[in-house]
Formats: sequence, C-alpha cells, structure tokens
Amino acid sequence: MHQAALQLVEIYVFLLAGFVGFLVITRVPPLLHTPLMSATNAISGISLVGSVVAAGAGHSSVTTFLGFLAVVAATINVVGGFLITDRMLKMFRRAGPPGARGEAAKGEDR
Amino acid sequence: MHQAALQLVEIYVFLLAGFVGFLVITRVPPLLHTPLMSATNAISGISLVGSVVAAGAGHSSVTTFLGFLAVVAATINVVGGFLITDRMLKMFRRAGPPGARGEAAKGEDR
Amino acid sequence: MTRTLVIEATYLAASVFFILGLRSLTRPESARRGMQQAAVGMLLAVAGTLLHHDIVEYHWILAGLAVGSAIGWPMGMWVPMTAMPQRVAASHMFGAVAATLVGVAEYHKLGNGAWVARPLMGALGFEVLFGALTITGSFMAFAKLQGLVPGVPITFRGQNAANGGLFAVTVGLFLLLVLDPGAAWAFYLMVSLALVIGVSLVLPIGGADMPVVISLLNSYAGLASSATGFAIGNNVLIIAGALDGASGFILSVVMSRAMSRSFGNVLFGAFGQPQAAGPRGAEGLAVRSISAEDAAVRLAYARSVIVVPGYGMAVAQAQHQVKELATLVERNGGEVKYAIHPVAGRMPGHMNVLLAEADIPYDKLKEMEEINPEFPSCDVALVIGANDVVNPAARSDRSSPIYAMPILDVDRARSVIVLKRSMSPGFAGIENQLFHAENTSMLFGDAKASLQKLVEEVKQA
Amino acid sequence: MTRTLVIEATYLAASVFFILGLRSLTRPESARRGMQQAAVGMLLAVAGTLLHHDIVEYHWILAGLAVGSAIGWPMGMWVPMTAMPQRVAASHMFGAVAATLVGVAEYHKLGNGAWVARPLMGALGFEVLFGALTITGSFMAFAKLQGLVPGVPITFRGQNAANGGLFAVTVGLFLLLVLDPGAAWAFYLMVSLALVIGVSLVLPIGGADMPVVISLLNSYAGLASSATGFAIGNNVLIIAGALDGASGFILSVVMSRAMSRSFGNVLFGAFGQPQAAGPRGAEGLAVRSISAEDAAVRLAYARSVIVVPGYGMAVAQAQHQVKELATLVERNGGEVKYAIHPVAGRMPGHMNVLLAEADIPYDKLKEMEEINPEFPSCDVALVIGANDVVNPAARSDRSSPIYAMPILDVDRARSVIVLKRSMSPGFAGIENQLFHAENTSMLFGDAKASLQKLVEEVKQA
Ligand SMILES: NC(=O)c1ccc[n+]([C@@H]2O[C@H](COP(=O)([O-])OP(=O)(O)OC[C@H]3O[C@@H](n4cnc5c(N)ncnc54)[C@H](OP(=O)(O)O)[C@@H]3O)[C@@H](O)[C@H]2O)c1
Ligand SMILES: NC(=O)c1ccc[n+]([C@@H]2O[C@H](COP(=O)([O-])OP(=O)(O)OC[C@H]3O[C@@H](n4cnc5c(N)ncnc54)[C@H](OP(=O)(O)O)[C@@H]3O)[C@@H](O)[C@H]2O)c1
Repeated sequence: MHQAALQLVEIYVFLLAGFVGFLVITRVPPLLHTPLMSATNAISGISLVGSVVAAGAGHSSVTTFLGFLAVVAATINVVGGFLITDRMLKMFRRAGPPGARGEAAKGEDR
Repeated sequence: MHQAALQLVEIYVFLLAGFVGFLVITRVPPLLHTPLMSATNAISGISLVGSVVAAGAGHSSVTTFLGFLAVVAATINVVGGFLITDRMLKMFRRAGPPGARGEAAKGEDR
Repeated sequence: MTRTLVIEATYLAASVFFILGLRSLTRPESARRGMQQAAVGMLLAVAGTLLHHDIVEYHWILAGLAVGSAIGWPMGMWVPMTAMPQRVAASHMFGAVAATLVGVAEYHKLGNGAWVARPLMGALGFEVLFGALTITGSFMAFAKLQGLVPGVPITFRGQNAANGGLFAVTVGLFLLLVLDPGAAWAFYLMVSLALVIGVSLVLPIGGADMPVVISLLNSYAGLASSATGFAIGNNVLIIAGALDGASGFILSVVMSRAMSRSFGNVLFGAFGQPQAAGPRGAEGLAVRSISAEDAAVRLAYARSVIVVPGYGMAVAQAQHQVKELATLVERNGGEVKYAIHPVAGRMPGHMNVLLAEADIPYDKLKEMEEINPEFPSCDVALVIGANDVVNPAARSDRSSPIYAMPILDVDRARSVIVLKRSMSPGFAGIENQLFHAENTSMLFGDAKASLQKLVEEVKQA
Repeated sequence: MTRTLVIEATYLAASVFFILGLRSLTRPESARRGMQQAAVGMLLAVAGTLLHHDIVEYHWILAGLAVGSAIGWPMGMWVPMTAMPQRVAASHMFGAVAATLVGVAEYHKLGNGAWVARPLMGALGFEVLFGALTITGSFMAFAKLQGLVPGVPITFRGQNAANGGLFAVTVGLFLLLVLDPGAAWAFYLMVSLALVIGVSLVLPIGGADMPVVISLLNSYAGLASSATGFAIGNNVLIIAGALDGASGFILSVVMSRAMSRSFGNVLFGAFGQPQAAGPRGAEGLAVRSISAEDAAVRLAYARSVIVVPGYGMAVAQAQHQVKELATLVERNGGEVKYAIHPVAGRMPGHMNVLLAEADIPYDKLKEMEEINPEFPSCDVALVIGANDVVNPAARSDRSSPIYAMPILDVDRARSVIVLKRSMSPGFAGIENQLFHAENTSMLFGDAKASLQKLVEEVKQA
C-alpha cells in the first residue's frame, strides 16, 4: 500500500511538473532556444542522484560497476551542460537602451 | 514513516500546483478577472470531498453534524460558483472578425 | 484497493480539469467550455468520493447536497452582476466554513487530538487558523459591501496593540498544540481567537478597499483548503487550494498596483478615511453643467466617442442604456470605444462584465495602455460614473493620496461629458479637477436616467 | 529520519531551482543568473544524496565523479558553438545511459527481478525501454551530424515491416515482464531490442532532419529519467524528467511547424531524399555573379542592410567576419539588422548563438514576423549561406516540398547579395529561384573568405 500510495502521489508530481514545463518553455523566446536545449541537458544530469546510490550501495560488483558508469555519464552532462549553457548565455548582450540601434552598438564596439 | 513520506511528496504537489497557478493566472487578461474570481470560488468547493467523508463516516453525532454543515457550505460554492461563472462567460462575445468595429456590432444587434 | 484507485483516478481527472479550466480563462473564446469541463471534473471527484469506504451512511450527505444546491442555485442564477463583490466575499466565507469544520471534525474524531500525530496537527492547525480567520473576515467584508455594516473604517485607540496581542496568543496556542496535540482546550480556544482576528482585521478597512481584502482572503481560503488536503492526504484539495491561493494573491497585487498602493497601506488603511469627509478646495472653481439636449447634439455629430465607465455605472446599473446610446452613435457613423481602467468599479474586471452583460463585444473594451494615446484625437469622452480613475491629480499633484496611480487621460480629449449625480467625490474622497476643466461639461443626475434622456434626444437629433 | 529530511530538503530546493532556472530563460537579462542558481540546486541535490544511508562505499562514486568531470569539462569549455547539434545529441545519449544503467542495476539488485513488485516493474520497464532506445538513437544522430555515418537516409526494402515487428516483440516482452517481473531473460532481451530499435529509427532519417529527431529523443530521455524517479521514488528526478520531456517535445513541434511538416513526415523521411541529388530545372536560367569590389561598393553606400544568416554561415564559421562587416557599414552611417528564421541553421536558435558569440547585441536580431515587412524598404539583403529559408518557392510553388513553409521575404528587397560556394541546393535539396531573380547577385565562395574580401574592399571604399 505504501509503495502504491506513494506512486499515486508521484503521478501528480509528474503531471504538475509537465504542466509547469509546458507553461514555462512555451514562453522561452527563439533567441534562447539553443541555450534552452543545453540547459535541459544539464538538468537531466540530475539522474546523478540515482546513479550515486547505485554506485555506492555495494550490493554486488555488477551493480557497483553499472552505477559507476552511470555516475560518469550523468556527471558529464552536469558539468558539461552547465558550463556550456553559461558560456552561451554570457555571450548574449543587448545594445544599450532598447530602440537605440547602430549608435549604441558602435559605442560599445571594442 | 508512511505518513511522513506522503506528506513530503505532498509538499511537492503543493509547490508545483502553486507554480502552475502563478504561471496560468498571470496570463488571464483583466477582461476576465471577475469570471476568474468566481471560477476559483467554484473550484474551492472541492473541499466537498473532505466534507462528504466527514458527514458520512458516522463517527459521532458531532462530527456528522459538522460534516453536514461543511457539505452544505461547499455545495453552495460548487453550484453557485459554476453557475455564475458560466452566466458571465456566456455574455462575453467579440464583434465578428477582430478589427471589424461598429459595423459588425450593428450587424449583430438584436 | 481497486476502489481507492477509482477514487484517486477521479481526483486526478478533477485536478487536470481544474488547471485546464483556469488556463482556458486566458482566452475569452475558450473560457466557457474550459470552465464547463472543470465543472465536470468537480462532478467526477464528488461521485468518486461517494465510493469512499469510510462512508457508512448517506442521508446526511444527501441532505447537505440538497440544502447546499437549494441555496447555491439561486445565488448562481439570480445574483445581479452588480452584486458580484458581495457574492465573492460570501463564497470565500462558505469555502472557509467547509475547510474549518472539516478540520474541527477531524480533530474531534481523533479523540479530541489524543490520537493526532504532530505533522498532522500542524496541517490541522493551519487549516482551522486560516479557515476561521477567513470566515469572519469574509463575513465582515460582505457586510460592509452589502451595507449591513457602515463602510467607513471602524477604529479605536490601541487597536494595533490589541490585534498584535491577539495574534501573538493565537500563534502561541498553535505552537503549544504542535507540541501537545492533545490539548483540546487550546485547539478550540485557538479557533475562537482566529474568528475574532478575522473581524478585527477587516473592521478598520474602508468599504472601497474591500476588493483587495477579499482577494487576500481568497488566498487564505486557498491555503486553508490546501492544509485540509495535507491533513486528510488528498491531492486534489492541495492543488485546488494552491490554485486559489495563487489567484487571490495575484489579483490583490494587481489591484494594489493599479491603485499604486502597498498592501500595508491597504490593510492599515492610510486612506478612505478623514479625507473621505468630502470635496475640498473646490469652492472657487467654476463648473459648467450641460443639458441633455446639448450633450445629445454633441454626441450625435461626434466622429469618435470614448466611453469611460466607472463605479457609478455599476451603482446605477446603466450598462444597457450605455449600449443603447452607443448603438445610436454608431448608426450616425460615429465610432465608439470603451476605456476600461484596471480598477474602475469595485473589483477587477467589474466594468468588463457589466458591459459584456449589455452585449457589448469585448474587442471594443480597451485597456488603459491601449486607449490612452487615443484621447487627444477623440471628439467626446463620455465619463459615466467614473471619478478617481480619471482624476488628473494622479499625474500632477504630488500631495494627492492617489498621486502616481495610473489613470485614463480623459482630460486630454477634445471635449468631456461627465455623468454623475453631484460634485461629491469618489471612493478616494478627493476633489477632481477634471470636473472644473473648461473642456468638461457636467450632466448631473443618476447615470441611468441621464442616459435615457440622451438616448431620446439623440433619436430626435 | 532527520537525515532523510535533509536529503529531501535538498531535492526540494533543487526542483525549485530547476524550474526557476528554466523560467529565467524567458528573458535574456535574467537567463544567466537563473541557470547558475539551477547549477547550485544541482550541487545541493548531489551533496544531499551523498548522505544517503544506503551508501556504504564512496570510492567508486568519487572515481565516477572525477572521470565524468574530466570528460565533461572540456566538452563544456571548448566545444565550438558550431558543433552544438552534435553536442546536444551526445549529451542525450549520456543522460539515457545513466537512466538505463540505474534501471538495470536496480533490477539486477532485486534478485534479477525476483523481488520486484509489478508497479515497480512497470516503472523500470519504461525506464530501460526509453533509455536504451534513446542511447542508440542519440548516438546515431550524433554520428550522422558528426559525419561518422553518411548523413543521407539509409533505407532497405521492408524496413517498416521489420521495425514494426521489432517494436511489437519488445512491447510483448514488456507486458510479459509486468505480469512476471522475475523473467530476467525477457528483461535483458527487451533492453537489447530497444537498443536495436533506437538505431533503426534514426537510420532512415536524413542528416538535416536530425535536430527534430534530437529534440524528440530529448523528450524520451526526459521520460526515462521520470520513470527512474518513479522506480526509486525520487521526486526531483520525476520533475527534472518532466521538464526535459516538455522542452524536447515543444522544440520539436516548433521546428516541424517552422518547416511546415508533420512529425510523421520527418520521422519517415518524405524528403531529404532523392531530390537531395542536386539542383534541377535551373539550366535555362541566368545567374548574375558579382565581384567582391562591386558588392562592397553597394554595401558601403547602403542606408539599410538586412543580413540573412543560414546554415552556411555556421559551416564557414563566419560570424565574426559578419560582425566586422556590419560594424564598417554602421560606421558609414548605414543601419544593419539581422533576419533570423526560426529554422535557419541546424537547430533552433542556432543563428542567435553564433551571432551572439560574435558579440552582436541580441536586440538587432529580428524574428521573421518582425523583419519581413522591412525587406521592401531595405537597400541590400545580404544572404550568408542561407538557402531554403529564403526560397520563394515556399510561397508560390505548390509542387515544392517546402511549399507553405514560412520564409524570409528576401526577394522583396531592393537588391540581394547571396554568399554561397556554388549553385548547389540547401538541405531541402531543391532549386532556389531567388538566385536567378534579376535583383539578386551571387558572390560565390566560402562565406568566411568572401566576407573577409568584402571587409577589405569596404575599408577602401
Ligand atoms: N476595481 C477594483 O478592483 C477596486 C478595488 C478597490 C478599490 N477601488 C477603487 O475604486 C475606485 C474606482 O474608481 P471609479 O472612478 O470607478 O469610481 P469612484 O472613483 O468610486 O467614483 C464613482 C463615482 O460615481 C458617481 N456615482 C455613484 N452613483 C452614481 C449613479 N447612480 N449615477 C451616476 N453617478 C454615480 C459618484 O459621484 P456622485 O456621488 O456625485 O454620483 C462617484 O464620484 C478607485 O479609486 C479604485 O482605486 C477599485
Ligand atoms: N534550424 C533547425 O532547427 C532545423 C532543423 C531541421 C532542419 N532544418 C532545415 O535546415 C535548413 C536551414 O536552412 P538554411 O537556409 O539555414 O540552410 P540550407 O537551406 O541548408 O542552405 C545552406 C546553404 O549554405 C551554403 N553553404 C554551405 N557551406 C557554406 C560555406 N562554407 N560558405 C558559404 N555557403 C555555404 C550551401 O550552399 P553551397 O553548398 O553552394 O555553399 C547551402 O545552400 C532548412 O531547410 C530547415 O528546414 C533546420
């Protein structure tokens, strides 16, 4: 029953999170669609929390090894994902006050 | 533990629902703010599901009576809320194709 | 087990329908169907609950449903749109009643707290606290709006101190209960005190500020039912409560902002008070009043008219006459638009509902940002029972209590006709220079009566 | 117990940070800080997990973290922006690998399914199914984009039949497992078949359609980690997975729409095929090619220039030269804007990132709807390695495979200069009349080289 009750609640969590995702992401402008992709990659690295337990629980050499590989894979996404997302977002800048076009840009050229 | 575990999950449900509410309702145009108020009234009537159990569980005359009152109160909101919301929304209509102003309106006058 | 699954399924469906229902309110076209689906969701959830295995007898349930419907139906079908604010207040009260009673029943059932675990006690505590506070608070709001209680702020010396103490004690009781859920006396005392707090919170607030208060109470009611959800482990309750809470909170923010006031300012009523006494410093100034005939002529030949409805239109229930007049103007080839201020009237969207009721298409209802640039080029701005929302002092007069409140730039129109009964001020209780501007003419009288005259005259013209 | 609470708290915090992080991506100003907070959330969650009482030994964990970071760091720091599509594909693969392995480990741990309850088996099943399928699918996508595998669709007779059969068997095994979780052979067979399916799904799809596929795989990866969350009862996993899934799905819809194609059409590759052979029916038509000098003169004296970047700019990595040229034009008093087609390049937002990398302010990057009306009034439209997204056939030629795809109205500009290497077609593999219009001049050569010439010449001019 416990397991079942929990899984029932978790269906709510899944659906609600889906709603949130839909509502938020439909509002991300095309300008940032590529960072969005790498951002979700980074976030998907959260499976690390599962992998870590598998790798550390020491049930059997098999599960430990699988866990180890999982940790590696997930870590790649976390580290790589957040780094590249930040790299990208760092590049986006606006030219002074909105509306100010060429002028502002010229001003800022290095 | 069971109770605790469940309540932990329910915090997620609460937070996520809050997010959804925030994201959705900030997008409701002022035009429909009054219907929105009555709509949430109607939805709040969902406490009926709690009241019904209290009224029907027959633990003691006290709980039953309290439950009965609760059912009455909640039902008022459900019935009244959905009815008036529908009444309001029924009234909102647009004048033909957007942009078509006075003309369209005249056409539709009864 | 399977039964539990069925019930849970209906709850899940209800939750989804509720969310989709609110989402549908983002577009007028989809709104109605969306809310009807939400109603279906509600039906499902209730039907599902009737299967609950704790339920041993049904007659009280059915009785409750019957009585509730008997009261709810007329409230839904016949309450006039102009009475919406009261209605909303009342229904927050009912919602809170339900939540609170369920909480009390639960507590009583569990051996008056004897068998209540601490986390559960926390949930129950929140439930009855917010619930009880909302019951009396909403009732006071209702009474003030309905005129059962004088709308003016009721204050007495040491009020804040008293409230503070009351509040402290209540919180203390709550903590004590979480430590010792069995302390029944504390539980019931806490509930009673919460009821008192509800009253004393709303008493000092002016009638016209009620809408903000109501929305805040809406979010409290929401929190109460979420707490119920936690207490009885029911997700659809948690979700519905959270949605309610969000909605109430957001709306009250919208209102305060449109009035350029802070919550604190609203709750501890900086205004709606002494100034409310009446107009001041207007003695010296001239007022041009105009006859229905002359006003009608101007309207008859106007190319572009902007109607600015306000609370007065609601009071006079003049929306249908507005529509009638507009139709005539349009027949004469004039264009009519409607300028809707976010806080015109007494609740958000008040004017929109009334005009929609008069069958005016909503794409003619313009929001403030959209319409303001059009005033300079409009021949006649027809102000119907609006006052504060068209008060230029908000732009110019730093000393004015409504300074910085965004307003409709009616004073920039070529000519302005104002329909109101007297020179008495609006809700903010302050003088309005617009009524003394020389492009403004006042057509005194009840809005409905005046509009009927105008309609007649325009027909002649 | 308290330990569990701490862990749960970190998970809760992480979930909130993730949502806020994605939300921050709705505004470029807030985006960076938001994602940094999300990273903090991730750190919290991982730190919390290390406290988990099931963990008995840490060296494998640390080893994994070390190796992973050693690989992830360079991938994050040095992968060129032009290689983003491959990179994204690769990281879907890693995500899926993690999810799948966790699933398999879980299954193996529980006595090879002997002690697996049915609901759990359901979750595990989904997890490894979606996971495995995504592993190989993403790998194939990666290989095609990286050129390790020929980008052209690989098809063979009876392919669909084969896939159908494969799919049916796999589903059958899944059902069997839910009935009898102990059937280890079925579990491992199912995983292997899922791996095969991943390959055979992506093989027949043309390289240029990969982005759509990648986004779909993104949502599968998301579902896989959500399933993991269900399996090990971890909410942050469920939430992150759901967010991923939503994002991937929405992006793939955006792309298909911007290409005015259906999923089905993309997945069962109606095009990117034979036509891809090369240009057709263009023999008769004239082509005006122009010298760098002449082009430079036109640009030097243009009042308004609209740059239209496309996949070619990415291939040539010419974004910095674009910026250089634009700066010169602006020095001469001309105005430069950038017209960004939603599917220009090979992934959503591809052009925006490249131009941002070249330090071009994003408020000069205009979306299609916004810029299209401006073409008629612009002196020079400078098309840099764009082809399909400026192909007028999409408006006019019903027979064209890209008919009804919304395009940039470059052909309406006063004059057009196109930078590309040859007359060979773009990804859709179709002829482009624009290159034969008489207000169009072709400047042949690698975009980077051509732009460098232009910069030199404009400096002289
Ligand atoms: N909408 C909201 O959500 C909300 C919430 C809270 C507070 N408020 C406040 O409410 C006010 C709304 O502004 P408002 O301009 O709409 O209304 P108002 O400023 O309250 O003015 C209403 C005017 O209508 C006139 N009036 C009353 N009954 C009338 C009748 N039967 N016929 C003709 N005229 C009549 C009154 O003048 P006479 O007595 O001379 O006729 C009064 O000056 C704002 O100050 C706003 O901040 C609004
Ligand atoms: N963005 C997305 O999310 C996405 C996703 C899936 C599919 N697609 C598809 O990809 C296409 C994108 O259109 P597009 O116009 O951006 O690109 P395109 O239609 O693929 O055309 C790119 C052009 O760039 C030229 N080119 C290649 N390398 C070059 C170089 N080094 N220097 C100069 N020119 C070079 C090529 O001509 P030469 O060989 O003659 O130089 C080619 O005609 C659309 O059909 C879209 O549907 C996009």
